[in-house]
Amino acid sequence: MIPDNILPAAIVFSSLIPGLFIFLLDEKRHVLRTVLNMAGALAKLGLVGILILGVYEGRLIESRWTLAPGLDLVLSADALSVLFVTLSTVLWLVTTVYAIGYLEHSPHRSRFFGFFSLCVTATVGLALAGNLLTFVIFYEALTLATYPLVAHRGTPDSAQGARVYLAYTLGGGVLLLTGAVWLRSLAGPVDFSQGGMLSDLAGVYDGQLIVIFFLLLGGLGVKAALIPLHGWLPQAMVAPAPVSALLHAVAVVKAGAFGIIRVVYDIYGVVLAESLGLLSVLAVVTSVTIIYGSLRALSQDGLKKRLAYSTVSQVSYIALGASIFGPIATIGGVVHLVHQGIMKITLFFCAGNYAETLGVHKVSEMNGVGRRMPWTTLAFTVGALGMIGVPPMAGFVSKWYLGLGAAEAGSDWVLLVLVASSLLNAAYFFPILFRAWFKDPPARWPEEHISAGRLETAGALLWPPVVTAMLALAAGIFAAAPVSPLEWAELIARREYGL
Amino acid sequence: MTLRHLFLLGTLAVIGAALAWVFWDAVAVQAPGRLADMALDRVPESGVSNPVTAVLLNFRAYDTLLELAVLMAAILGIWSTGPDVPGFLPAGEVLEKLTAAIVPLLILSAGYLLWVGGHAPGGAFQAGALLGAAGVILRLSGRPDAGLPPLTWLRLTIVLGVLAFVAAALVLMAAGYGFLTFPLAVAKWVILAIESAATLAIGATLAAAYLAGEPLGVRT
Amino acid sequence: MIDWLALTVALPLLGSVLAAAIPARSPGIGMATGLLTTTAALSVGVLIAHAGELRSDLGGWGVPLGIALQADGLSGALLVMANLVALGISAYALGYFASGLRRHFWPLWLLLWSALNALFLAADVFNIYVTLELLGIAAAALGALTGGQAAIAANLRYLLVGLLGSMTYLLGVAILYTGLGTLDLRLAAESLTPGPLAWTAGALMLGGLLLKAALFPLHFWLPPAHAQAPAPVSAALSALVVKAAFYLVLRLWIDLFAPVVGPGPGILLGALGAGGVIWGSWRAFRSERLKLLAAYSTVAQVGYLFLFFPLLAAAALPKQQELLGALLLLALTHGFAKAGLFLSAGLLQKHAGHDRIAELGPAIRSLPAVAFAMGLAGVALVGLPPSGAFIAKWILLTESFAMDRWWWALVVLVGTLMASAYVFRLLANAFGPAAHQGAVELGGDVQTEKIGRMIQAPALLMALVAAVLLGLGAEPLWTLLGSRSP
Amino acid sequence: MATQLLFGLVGIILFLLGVWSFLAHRPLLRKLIALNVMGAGVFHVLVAVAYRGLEKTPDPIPHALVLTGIVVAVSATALALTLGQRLEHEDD
Repeated sequence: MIPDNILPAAIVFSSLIPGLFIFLLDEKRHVLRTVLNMAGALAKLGLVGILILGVYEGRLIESRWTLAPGLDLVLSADALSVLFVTLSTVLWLVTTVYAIGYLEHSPHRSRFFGFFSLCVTATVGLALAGNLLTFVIFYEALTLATYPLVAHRGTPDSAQGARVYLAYTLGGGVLLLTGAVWLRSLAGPVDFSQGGMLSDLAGVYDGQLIVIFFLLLGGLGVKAALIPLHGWLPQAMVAPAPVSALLHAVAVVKAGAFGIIRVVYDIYGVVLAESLGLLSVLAVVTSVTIIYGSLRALSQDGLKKRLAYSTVSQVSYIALGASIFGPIATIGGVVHLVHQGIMKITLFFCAGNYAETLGVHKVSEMNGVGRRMPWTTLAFTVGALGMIGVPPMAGFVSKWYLGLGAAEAGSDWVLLVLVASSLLNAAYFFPILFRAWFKDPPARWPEEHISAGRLETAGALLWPPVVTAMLALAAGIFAAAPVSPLEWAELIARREYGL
Repeated sequence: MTLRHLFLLGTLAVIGAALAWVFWDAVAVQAPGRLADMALDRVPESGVSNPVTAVLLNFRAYDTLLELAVLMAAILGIWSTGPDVPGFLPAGEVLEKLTAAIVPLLILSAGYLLWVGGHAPGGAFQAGALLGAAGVILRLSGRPDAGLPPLTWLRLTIVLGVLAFVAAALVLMAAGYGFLTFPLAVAKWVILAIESAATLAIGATLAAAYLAGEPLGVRT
Repeated sequence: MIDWLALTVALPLLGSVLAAAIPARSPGIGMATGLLTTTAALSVGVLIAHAGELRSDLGGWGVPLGIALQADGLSGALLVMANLVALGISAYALGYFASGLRRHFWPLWLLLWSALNALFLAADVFNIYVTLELLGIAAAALGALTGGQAAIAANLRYLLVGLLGSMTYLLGVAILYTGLGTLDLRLAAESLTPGPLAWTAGALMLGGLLLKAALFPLHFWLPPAHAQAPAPVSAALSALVVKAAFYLVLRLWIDLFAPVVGPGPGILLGALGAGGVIWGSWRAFRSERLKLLAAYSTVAQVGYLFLFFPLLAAAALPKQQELLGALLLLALTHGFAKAGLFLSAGLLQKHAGHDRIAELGPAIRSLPAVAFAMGLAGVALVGLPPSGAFIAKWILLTESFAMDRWWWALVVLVGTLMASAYVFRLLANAFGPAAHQGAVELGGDVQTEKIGRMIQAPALLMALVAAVLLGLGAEPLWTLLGSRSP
Repeated sequence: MATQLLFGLVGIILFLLGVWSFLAHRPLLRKLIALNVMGAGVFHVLVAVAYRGLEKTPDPIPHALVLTGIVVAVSATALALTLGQRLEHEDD
């Protein structure tokens, strides 16, 4: 049994150490690299299991390391971090399998999988971050770890995409850093604590607190792709499919959304945030983002680009949940952190499969893919319906709670936003499903890499989306089950509101 | 005389005035005791009776050690830039005779200055300067090697000063004294040894520096 | 009794003598000396950590008559850093220089090393002058080692500017002795009172040193000299020589002048530092050549160090200690990072036959270890986590907000963005079409060299120390500073 | 006293003349000479400080400093001259 003051650190190291070894591996050491990847992923899964138990029992689980006088690196587990850690760990496992199937024949594999592991290390680190300093450290580390993945292909447009990505994220990083040090100069060490930790500054420094909030929001909004800071996301599409999957479902955008939740609930405290009038601003920004993203998605023919804009819109549900005062909406936002992750990663896996198997990159090329690749398309359908919010899919649960919360908080216009966005989701997903299932396939596909055998495509590519699709279904159908994401979300909401 | 020059002149004038005032204030008004009396009182403990030599080779021997290192750095740097430049034509008879007379004299007086440095003005640097001058004269009068030994030996000569200094310091440290601490019993002789080594090194270095390059002995 | 302080100076001197006398054996002698010297420096560090400040009266005369060496937490930490970096540079130099240059490199290099140690331990204002000259002459000679016209011109200018600096400094020393009657730093600090003497002596001594520390706008000599020198020398110049000059400024500032000249000069130094951050980063961003980029980034990094001065002057004691620790951490990080960057640059230059950033892609991609070293060094230069520079900047930013001097923070943030611009402009080259073996891609005409593993190790190690070790393990620095003389 | 001040002032003036000519002239050789003039100025000041009237022996410390300074200056000048000589002469 691992002592509680080691466990969080161990969870971080479980992907860091394999990553470092992978860097040293020769390109050809395929087996060893796979073993390292999987070992790391499974070890992390096991450790997270222990962590969940501990947190459920309400034990204090924390690793602390002093960087400088008064500056501590703190990794600690509360209900919220456990939710995010579990999500990233599970999805990392799946994505690793997928990536192995997807990339094993392209160059620079050691570099890719090395940074891949660093990327999840950073994500888990900021999920477990116990104070703002730690969060900032891992937030920047995430930028550094993902940049090589976006640039990986080395083509001119991937170089361009990576440059844009870096410009946005480093810029945001500076904003976040500014807000963080400013806040520290006012409040001392900023430890995340449920219900917030600034209550005693309220009334004294209100003005500064508001400015700081927007600095932090600016920094986090970049990764969360809030309007107008979303510009990098569609550009980053040039990355290989597993990377896009990870960026969109787990790592980058989620880091932003998760950070916003942290700031609202565990730094400012929802009450203070409300009284400073910050929540309403956030609500407006997120609503605009939701609508804008969906509208842009409508007009995209590139499948990954359409999914990218749908991410812009979907991730904002999370922040929207945080921006509405009241536990119900909180539940909706927090649970969407998980649901959007599972559904979106499914969609990207499928998009990758179409591209890898048939060379299909555009929506207009998708006629009849359902017949050629039924399983993949089935998974895609599940993800799409979930995004639209069709009952009993996971997405429906999130939107239901968001809507309920909005109604309870008396901000009815949010309901309109939800309805509108759902209609838009339907408008840009149904045509795809229709083409895929009901139109006739073309005589020959753009470029068919993998011919149909016993399976419609390589196994390593097929299983991950199927698995995540089933997870998405389960999350919706068994929402009421004891350890479902919804249950955790409710636990979190109870603790945040001290109910 | 551009505007820039005028501006420069003005600034320098102001600085000069300030400096002059501060100097006057420090010398005439403050007039602190400074180290003279303390130094003069303790000259007898230094092993030599010439105060300046006592300061150079004992009180502040560390400065002198590093100063010899500076000389060494300079000549090594000069050598690293390439081979020496070709010398001058052989001298005419008169100059030849003159050289033959002066160089021995210079060497002799160098030796004298070295010895006298212990109790009267003089010492390693003055002596070394004379040796260097002898080298320069030889070079001017057509000796391409300025009377210096072949490179292998020359290398040994130019490092001699630092070597003697450091060796003495380390040996005495090993013997239980502090670094650069010369026990009175042996101080006189240690200092004389160091000074002799330094004289040779300085002389050789100055002469070699005049060759403006490494004397590899390759002549066309 | 063993005088470790003196040994750190004497050993390299002795090694230099031997290397100069026996040129054929110079690499072996050099490496052995390097190891011994580093050991001595490390023991100095350990002794300070345990026994607090060290001081030794050379010749046993005691100040003011004699000369003393002293080491406290500040100088001790820098001494250890300098020796570790110098050791890495030596290991690199073993494989770098062709036999022709070796016999010239080692004795001068050891003299430079000795001068560095002597400066970090110096406690006597005139002795500092002598040591500075030793440093300057050895540095200029090493910088001109390649013998190219540009290199000689740049280093001749460097030598002359250095002399201007030390002459100015020396006049300051003369004035100080005239007024105070002592050359020992501590005694001078005790008897120095506010007034014209303090101002003039301070202006002359600090002014001279600032020229050597390349504080904007006195940096003009640095980029050509550092960019033209052979890679190991550039690394030493940028990482150590400039640092030594900066350390002297800091030492004289906190021990001697800050207490008696008021806040004005501190603010001036900070403002010039800000100028250096902006201008240096900008020029680095515009540089076509890798080594020039690295040299200009040194100008910027020196600027960062001076940003601390106004805050140091304004802060009360506990805060002051915290800031001083951050300043020290930044200096150490930059020492390792810049050395790593220049050594990597040297390898790329050897491999590609040039250092034009735009065309370095293939070379970088065929040397992944070097690419990594540059990446890590870059992270440390920008000040991204987990580098030591990040922690240092975090503290600097927090304090400047806490003291309502947010404009200094603004400079740091802008500088950070500019730094990431020039660093990632370089690193972007690491991604591109897969690298086949060097020469093939590089085209026939340029001469390329095979780069062994051993020579890549020092660059990578130093970059790692800067980007990770100093970030996560810096806390002991403050305990070390706790043993600083008041 | 007067002697001392006179020497000190001469030293300061020499130093400033050196600075002037270092900054005002481009040729490296002239800059080098300027530096040596500055050095001479500083040494003057030090010698002046050492003076304690004709009846008392002068302060040996500044004398020693001057000797050291001279040797250092000579070394630097020698290296600078050699480097200058290795340059093609278009720049001075």
